[in-house]
Amino acid sequence: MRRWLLAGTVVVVALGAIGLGLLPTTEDGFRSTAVTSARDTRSAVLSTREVGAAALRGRVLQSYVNIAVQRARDQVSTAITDLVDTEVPGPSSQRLRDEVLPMLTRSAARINDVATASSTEDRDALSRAVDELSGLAGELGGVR
Amino acid sequence: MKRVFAITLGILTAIGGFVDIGDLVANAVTGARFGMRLAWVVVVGVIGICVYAEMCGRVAAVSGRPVFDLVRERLGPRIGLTNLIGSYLATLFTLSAEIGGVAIAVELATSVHYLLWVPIAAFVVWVVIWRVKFEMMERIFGLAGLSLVVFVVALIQLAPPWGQLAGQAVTPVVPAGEDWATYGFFAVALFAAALTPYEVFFFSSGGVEERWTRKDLVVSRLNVFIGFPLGGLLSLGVMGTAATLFLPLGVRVESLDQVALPVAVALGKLGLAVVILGFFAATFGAALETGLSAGYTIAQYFGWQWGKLVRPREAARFHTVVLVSILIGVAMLLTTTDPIMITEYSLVFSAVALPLTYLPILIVANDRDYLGDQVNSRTANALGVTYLVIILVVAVAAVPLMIISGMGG
Amino acid sequence: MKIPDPLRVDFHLLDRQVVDPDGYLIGKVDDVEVSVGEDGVPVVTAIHIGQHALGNRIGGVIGRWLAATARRLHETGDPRPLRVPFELVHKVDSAVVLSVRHELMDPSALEIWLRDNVIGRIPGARDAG
Amino acid sequence: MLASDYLGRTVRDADGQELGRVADLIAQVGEDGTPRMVAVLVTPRWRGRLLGYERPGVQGPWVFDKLAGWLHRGTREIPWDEVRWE
Repeated sequence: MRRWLLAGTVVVVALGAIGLGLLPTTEDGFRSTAVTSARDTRSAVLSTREVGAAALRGRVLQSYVNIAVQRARDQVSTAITDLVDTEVPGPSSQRLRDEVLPMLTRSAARINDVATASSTEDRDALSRAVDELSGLAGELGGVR
Repeated sequence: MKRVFAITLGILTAIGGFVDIGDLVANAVTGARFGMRLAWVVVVGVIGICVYAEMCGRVAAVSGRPVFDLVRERLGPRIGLTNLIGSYLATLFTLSAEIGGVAIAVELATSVHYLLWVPIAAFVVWVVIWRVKFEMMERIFGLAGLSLVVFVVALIQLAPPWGQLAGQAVTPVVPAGEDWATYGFFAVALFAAALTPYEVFFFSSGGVEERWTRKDLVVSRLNVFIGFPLGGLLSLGVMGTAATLFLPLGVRVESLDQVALPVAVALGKLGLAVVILGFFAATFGAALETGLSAGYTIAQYFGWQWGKLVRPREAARFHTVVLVSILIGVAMLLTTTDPIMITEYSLVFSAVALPLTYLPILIVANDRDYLGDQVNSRTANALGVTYLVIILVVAVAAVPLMIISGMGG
Repeated sequence: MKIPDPLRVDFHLLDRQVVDPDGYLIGKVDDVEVSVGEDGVPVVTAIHIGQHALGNRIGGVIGRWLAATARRLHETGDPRPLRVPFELVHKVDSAVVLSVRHELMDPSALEIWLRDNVIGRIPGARDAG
Repeated sequence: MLASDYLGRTVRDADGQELGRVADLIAQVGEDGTPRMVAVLVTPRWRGRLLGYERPGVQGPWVFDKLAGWLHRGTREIPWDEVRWE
């Protein structure tokens, strides 16, 4: 008897969870996804900026730079996927998406620049990439 | 003189052996998000592991019984089995996370993807468990783990606003932009990182295996009371560096390379190399301990012959459990689950599994038939009961906090 | 012979570690055999060691599974737990110490199987660590 | 018979009054070293192991002593021949 009760509860909870997942996204839900994506990307951007700045001062091993940049890039691509996969419920969400998505793709590109510049020991490119990352972090911080 | 040397060596090993992937991750992540506002949890956790390990060491030395032996003996076969399943799973998750940590440390030094290193790291871990002598194993990795002192050096070099860090440490409140559930979740993670069950399984089993007697109690206590707090200081160093570099930027720590970044910024390439070595030693040493502990829990519950001092042939069931556990740990990593994620789950599991391993030890430490005149003093009991309450609260809160905060979101 | 008096079967015997005179770990006291003597008073006659006995005590799905795997592993002889007559118990304290060496007793079927088929085949299995 | 056949069973006294569940079997060790059953430890509610606090002279942390005393209240030893197993 107890077992059936337990099994029944599990099924109800599971169905409930699936049902919640199938509900259409609201404007608020979309905004929260966008803000989270921007926040995670900003975190990756700033982290990479620190790595780049340290590389400029010759403080990090190249193997480390490669891995740190790769990890940051993975984070940004997860953020992009999250945003792209979320259904757009209305016009204001569409505007938000058009505002945030390009920032995310630019972030991914600039993060990549750090790895390239560091491996080719191109100091100018590296310092440019670091500056651009600072700018991007500011923009991303403005997403609310 | 020789004795002083042996004691010093033991303490140094305890310091280096204290920090593992759980401490590295939990401290760096909370440092970046909360500054030093959760530092008090590390202090509470370190005192807790001292209380617990001291009792286990005493019980092991006087009665000759390791932790999991007593778990079944006091709680009976059924509750003991529930406990075994919980503790084994917690240890298994930790083992997997540590192997992942070893692989990532090698990745940071070589740029070769960590998943390629996972099977190699696991194989080497197994070979060391299979071949290398207990004492040697403990010493090498404990001492190499000491290189994590570099976090403390880096913190000083970073010249952080000390007043601000101290201010955060003494006003443990939830900062703006974070909620109670997240604060609570990371408090649980930090506490579990300091008070991991496998550390105690390993410590007490090692004591039994090295045939500690009453005479060894002083040394065991010195190791615990000096080694663990200094190990906790390394943890706070990790937290402090993350608080200094990442908190002002609002960067969240999500991978092991970020944990090392403050040291690179402060100390350059050499510092970075030392950190990577420290990561390697700490996670490798902990992988050995968790691998053995996975075997200890099961073998001690069933009463099988276990241990490193007998020929593996004579402890076939024990060595099979160790081998299979390592293979499962590798399989978990090869599903490409993020090792940091596995670490966080392992901490939650550990928190939940802890009370039932702690309770029997507290009871046995009071049993004159087992300990004679070495039973708990009033102070030890006051502390022991206080920590039982804390451990229970943490265990009950762990899963709800994990769900509400979405693993700290 | 050092045995606590009074002896509490559940507290002093059940689930304690059984060791031989050298400290070799033989198993846990998984059950205790009680026989009624000539005068009608039950006496403790033996301890049982083995997953069959443990499984029967635990009961439920897991208990049945434990007992079943233990039975299946027995390729030869009786699929029964190891029975140690109580006369061979030398001491009962934090462990149950026997007065005979473990070589004189039937080893666990699982241990033998794993030794012969898995662990014993790995190089270095004969060296202590 | 096995100890597990006795433990946990509900027993009655000679008048058929329920005594409770069997928590432990108490034996006295004879001169020949054979433990002979003398009493049954019976408890009204607790079903698991008694954690050792039922023995005289065990000092736990104060709270545990009290807690165990409360959980196991009504626990008593009944001489073996006064117990009816059904």
